[in-house]
Amino acid sequence: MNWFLKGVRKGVRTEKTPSDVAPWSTELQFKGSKKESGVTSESLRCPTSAIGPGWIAERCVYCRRCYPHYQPTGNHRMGVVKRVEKRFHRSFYLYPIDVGTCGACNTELRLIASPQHDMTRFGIFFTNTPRHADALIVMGVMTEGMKEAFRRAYDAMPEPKLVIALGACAISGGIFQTEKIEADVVIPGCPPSPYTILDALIRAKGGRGW
Amino acid sequence: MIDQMVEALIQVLGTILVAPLYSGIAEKLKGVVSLRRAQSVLQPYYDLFKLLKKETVVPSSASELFVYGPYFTFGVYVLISFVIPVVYPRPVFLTPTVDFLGGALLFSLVSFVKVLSAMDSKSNYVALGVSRAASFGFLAEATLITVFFAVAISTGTNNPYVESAYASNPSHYLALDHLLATVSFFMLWLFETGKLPVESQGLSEMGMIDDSLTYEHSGKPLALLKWGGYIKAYLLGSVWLNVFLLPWGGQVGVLGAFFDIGLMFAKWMILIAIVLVAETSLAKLRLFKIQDHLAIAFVLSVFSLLFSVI
Amino acid sequence: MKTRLIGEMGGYLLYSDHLEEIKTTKNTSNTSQEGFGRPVGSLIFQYGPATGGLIESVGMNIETFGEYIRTISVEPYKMRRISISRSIEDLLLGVERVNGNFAASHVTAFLTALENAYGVTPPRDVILGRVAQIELERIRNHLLVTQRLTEHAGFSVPSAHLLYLVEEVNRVIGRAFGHRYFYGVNTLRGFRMDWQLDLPMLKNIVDEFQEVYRGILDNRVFIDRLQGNGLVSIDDSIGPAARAAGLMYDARLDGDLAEVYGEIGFNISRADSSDAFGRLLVRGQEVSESLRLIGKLNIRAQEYEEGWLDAWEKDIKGFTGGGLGRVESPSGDLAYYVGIHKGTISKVLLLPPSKVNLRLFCSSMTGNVFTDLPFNWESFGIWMSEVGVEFV
Amino acid sequence: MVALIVALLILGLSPVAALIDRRSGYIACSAGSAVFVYYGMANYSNELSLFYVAAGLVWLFSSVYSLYYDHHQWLGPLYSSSILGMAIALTTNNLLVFLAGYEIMTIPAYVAIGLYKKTGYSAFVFMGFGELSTILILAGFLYSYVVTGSLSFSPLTTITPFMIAAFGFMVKMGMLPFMVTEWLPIAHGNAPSNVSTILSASMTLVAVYGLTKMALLTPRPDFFGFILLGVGGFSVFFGAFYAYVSDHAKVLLGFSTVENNGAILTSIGVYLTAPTHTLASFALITTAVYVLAHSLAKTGLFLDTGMMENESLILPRIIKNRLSDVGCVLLASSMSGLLPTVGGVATWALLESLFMEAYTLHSALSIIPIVTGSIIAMGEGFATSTMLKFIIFAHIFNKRSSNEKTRPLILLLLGLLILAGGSATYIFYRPFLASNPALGLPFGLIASEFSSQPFGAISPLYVLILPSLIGALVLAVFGKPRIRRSEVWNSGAPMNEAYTSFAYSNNIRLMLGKLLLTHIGRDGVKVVDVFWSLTHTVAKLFVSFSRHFSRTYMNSRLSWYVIYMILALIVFTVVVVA
Repeated sequence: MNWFLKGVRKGVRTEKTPSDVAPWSTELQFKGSKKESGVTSESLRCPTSAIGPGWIAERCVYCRRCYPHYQPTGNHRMGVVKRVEKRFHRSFYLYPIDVGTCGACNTELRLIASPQHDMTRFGIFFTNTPRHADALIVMGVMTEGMKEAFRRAYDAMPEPKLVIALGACAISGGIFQTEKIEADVVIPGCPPSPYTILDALIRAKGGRGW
Repeated sequence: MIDQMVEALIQVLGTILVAPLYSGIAEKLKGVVSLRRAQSVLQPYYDLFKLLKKETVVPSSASELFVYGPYFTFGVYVLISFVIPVVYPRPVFLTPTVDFLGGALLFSLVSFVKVLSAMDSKSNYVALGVSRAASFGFLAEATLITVFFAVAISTGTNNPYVESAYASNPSHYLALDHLLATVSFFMLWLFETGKLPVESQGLSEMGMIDDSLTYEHSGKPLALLKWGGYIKAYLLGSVWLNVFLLPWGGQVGVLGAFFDIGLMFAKWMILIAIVLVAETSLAKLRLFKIQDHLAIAFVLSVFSLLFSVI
Repeated sequence: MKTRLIGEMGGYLLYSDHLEEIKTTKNTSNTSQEGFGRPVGSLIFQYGPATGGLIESVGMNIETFGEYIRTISVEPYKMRRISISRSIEDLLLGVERVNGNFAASHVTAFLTALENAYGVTPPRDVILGRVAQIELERIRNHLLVTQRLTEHAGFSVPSAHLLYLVEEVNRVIGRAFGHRYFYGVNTLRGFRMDWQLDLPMLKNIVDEFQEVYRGILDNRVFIDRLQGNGLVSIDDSIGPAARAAGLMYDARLDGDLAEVYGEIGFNISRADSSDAFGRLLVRGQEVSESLRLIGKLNIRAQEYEEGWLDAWEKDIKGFTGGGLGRVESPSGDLAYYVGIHKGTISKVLLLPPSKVNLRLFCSSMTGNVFTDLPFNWESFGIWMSEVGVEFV
Repeated sequence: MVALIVALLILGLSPVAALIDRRSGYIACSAGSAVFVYYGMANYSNELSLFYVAAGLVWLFSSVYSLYYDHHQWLGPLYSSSILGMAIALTTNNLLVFLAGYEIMTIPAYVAIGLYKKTGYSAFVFMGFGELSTILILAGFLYSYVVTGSLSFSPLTTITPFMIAAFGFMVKMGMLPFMVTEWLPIAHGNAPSNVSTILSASMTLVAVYGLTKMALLTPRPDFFGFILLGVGGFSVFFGAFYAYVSDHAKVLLGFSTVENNGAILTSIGVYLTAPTHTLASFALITTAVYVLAHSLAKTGLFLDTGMMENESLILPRIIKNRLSDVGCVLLASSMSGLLPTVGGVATWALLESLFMEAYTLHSALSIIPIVTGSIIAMGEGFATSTMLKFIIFAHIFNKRSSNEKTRPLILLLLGLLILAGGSATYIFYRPFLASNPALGLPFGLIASEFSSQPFGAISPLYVLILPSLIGALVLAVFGKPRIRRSEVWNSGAPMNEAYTSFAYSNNIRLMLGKLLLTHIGRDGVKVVDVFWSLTHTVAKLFVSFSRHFSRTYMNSRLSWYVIYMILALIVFTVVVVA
């Protein structure tokens, strides 16, 4: 009983709009002066050569070596949705699979369930079997040991299904420089903040984003 | 005859179509109490609707039992909704098909087929959950039977409708045997519908009991299993409300039948409130403590049987 | 302070005060008591690598004859390689990503090892900054562990509330250091801090946590799931597991930062039951202790002059040697050994706390039932990412 | 009457035929059984006729099955003479003839068991209890002779003969406290499958028949019935309970027989104690229906074990295919007392009658049927889990398909019979049929009554049709699923080892450790059956007692049995002539 009352007293802690996002998990932009505009990955010693012409979100691991030439803009909507699946608009079940993470992506992903973010209000849920899943969220660098499990998980899911690559490691191999994973939705960041994740997920199921 | 058919139609459709809503409301409220805006109350419908459109993945060595078992179990649930007073207070078309005990046997028929259908996948995770369900089955099935008989013996008939009417009399309602049976049935309901403190729909495979029965299913069969689950919760819950806790207020006649759907909604809000408190204040019992929970329920029901004759 | 064995790293055994080579190689497989042959009707139940119940990928081979766990062996499926042939800065990025949730601890241990090798000491502010990061990490980790425990118990309200607090801690960290996991915060030249640490906010978080924490300790059913679950043999344990058993094992007393901790007056938190419950008690106390320590540190955001690095930048080429660095991560002793040959890093040895905790977990599982497994697992705060990593 | 003579003649010839040629023996047996079934149906007078039908069907199916099963030269004659014995016992009205038949039925079983397993032990146990049963029955019969002065079954004025004989029959049925020696499981576990079938399905049936026949002759109501209630109830629980924790297919089924016989005994108890005649006759019909349900289902399941290369459920090697899968699922569902099968109707009726009795008594005495009913309810719970275990681990988990058709077909037939049989029970419940046209049931209701007023009602036929109908409707509405095959999801790893039947029931070993004295050691989980540990010593004494006999017996078993059989036959003929 007392927990029921406690819960009621605490009230709803879900936030109406995104707020308070950590700067170094958002989009970077060239802030230097004209004459510095020639900076390259080499000149800035970018470990993942994320500075090509402009800034390449998929590669960035936010080591800040390019600071102050490049600075965070605070825009967290960096996810790239290559395929929208409208059928999941109101019911979207995720099966996360960790193929070689440092653990940060895992916790950030779990945090979209936190009262502040509350994925469930958007009809997004986690599930513990690929059979019930609509999307496979793959995190980390593709390690030998997990290749098999990843293939099985994908095969176990019923159509229609999405593959979502979460974090620099999964997208571009990050600092480990390993193979990249083909995905329908790409969520950059190292790790991506819950806002970025939530925004991409919502857009993947045909929403306007977050 | 025609009237009964219409009333039956209202009762059955009122069961099939409305059942998911109550789960939706319960989940929503549970979410709100745990600091969240939480999903829409219509979420169960959204899920079912999506699953019905999805492909069905069948384990390589599974047979038709795996695919079509859920269709059959759904059919049995629908049949049960003809039989017991879950909306309309008077017998409707096909009600006499089985009596209260027959209903209990139909419930175990469902779980029998459900288990076989799930085990047909040959998944160890299903087996893990099934072995747990099986080991608690002896107490659960016994309680279901004895609880039904508790009312049967006090009324001298095994006809749930008569029992409902009987219990609506305050002197009978407040009798010790009735109260004991009421408590016992509620405890059983918590077990049968996988509510705390027995089970909780979490992500951990290690704690699965009921969830394991749907672990391997997908697409339409999964939708039917989930839907069946909502219906089961509704059937047992409504029996509890109409025969045990609140056996009052049912209106007769075709128009009355529509009113009854609204009445059931009101009654269910009370049940949901009770469950909400339980679900948000309790933690999950250790596995082997579950049998204590059931044993208490069983003993209560046996006592209520004894009190009803002595 | 008596010497204690911490664990094995590379070919060496690490003790609280020295490192010694292993003479006889004994197998340290993560298996609990070896079974006397397989009993009739038993099976190896494969749990993992891809589970919904655990945060990370991990495979468990559980020998059981139904519900009852006889032996259990854990295999890390994700084995990551971090190349040491790259520049120290790049290597530092790798070390950060050995375990995202303990990034500060890892980086600190690594840098300390490096600094010990070169015999340089960073400015006090830098050390204090690192301590602050580690303690923040500890708070977040202990909150997360508690949250996981309540989640497995289907304890919805506290679970949600704790998840809320974890997110809040992350935001506090993010605001102060610019990154929620201290990535890109620590460099060879100090650490970056964009903003003051929001201490009042942190205090509120910890107060709310204490409220929740007391609440769940009142719940008989929840406690029942932890008590007697996962009893460990105390002698060879570390971190919260050791302190739960009442031992004075803590790198904050005998590790590289012991001095600083001593000055700011660190009190060790202990309990008297070596089961999951004891471990929860220790974590509960440590959250408040960490907050107290952070309050005393009053670290400031500021620019650090690079002078203190000249020492090693002078003879960086041609330098040969090695150094050991050990700190108390949220889950126990964390140690790095860095070997340098002719100015380039030739060898990196890592002793992650999770490796030791994993062994403790396995040995404590025999006799448990399946449903208690997640509780025991979470109570150790094991992160597979740091177990399955090798420096090549 | 002609049919009966024909049947007995053919059955009488079959052993001889079997001696010459195995197959012809079984064919004769089948033919005889068929005629016997016909006889039972043709002159269906009262519930006892139902026993004929049930027994006949058991023999028919197992004999036909044996044509494709038995490979032991010596088995045929024993098997068929045992059946002959049963036929005699069932059809005679003379006490001595009954006994002679009873012996002729039992002795060959000793031989079969003795020969099948090289250990004399199970044969001894079986024989010991078999003879104990005979002696008690004999005593009961003698007393009845003293009372009535006639050697034929005739109405009694006192319960005593019934009481004595009842214990004799209960031994045969393996009831508590005799079930505790596990003779029935041991014996049945160690016989060839077709013999197990007639042992478990129809020999116990003969015992039940004798019990019922005696009950019909004794004045009722009588308090002795309450003892039967109690014994029956506990037998149901412990039978199901031990069945659930057994992993040997036949032992499991043996215990399940204990459970079913317990239920049957209970309903006889209800018949004896029922305060109203309506209830009594309801209970009597229930007894017969239960017998039918048990005999058919148990036959099928035991025949199923005949297709196992190894009788342990932990690693069953079963030759099976779709037909036997379907058949056995149906049989198992009946065994677990699920509607709309015969077993379902029987279970429903038994529980109804128990609680009706509690209601009608409406006194402190009601406690007995209530407690019994509750215990049986628990037993039914175990029974369901047990049957699931059998089906899952004999048919679903370990798939090894084969293209054998005949034997699976037999199982399928049995399965369908037991399914349709549920609706056929209307015939037996003739006095209790009801209808409710207004609510769409113009016919097909079985209403349980304790007096004029109905208590409850079911309609197996509707339960048979409606769910499938609605299911089909659901299929029509939602359509067939789009199916794609994929390997089972085992959290990303290949499945190397499948869950075992031992593990399936291990929770109970851990949960009810006090009842099972569960001990977990380095080499696995051990459980001690409490009753067994109590009476183990007794059994051992019995063995040592018959050891000296065993020496000679071991050397030349057959001769001894043959002599014994000839003696019994002489007695039989003498009686018939006299």
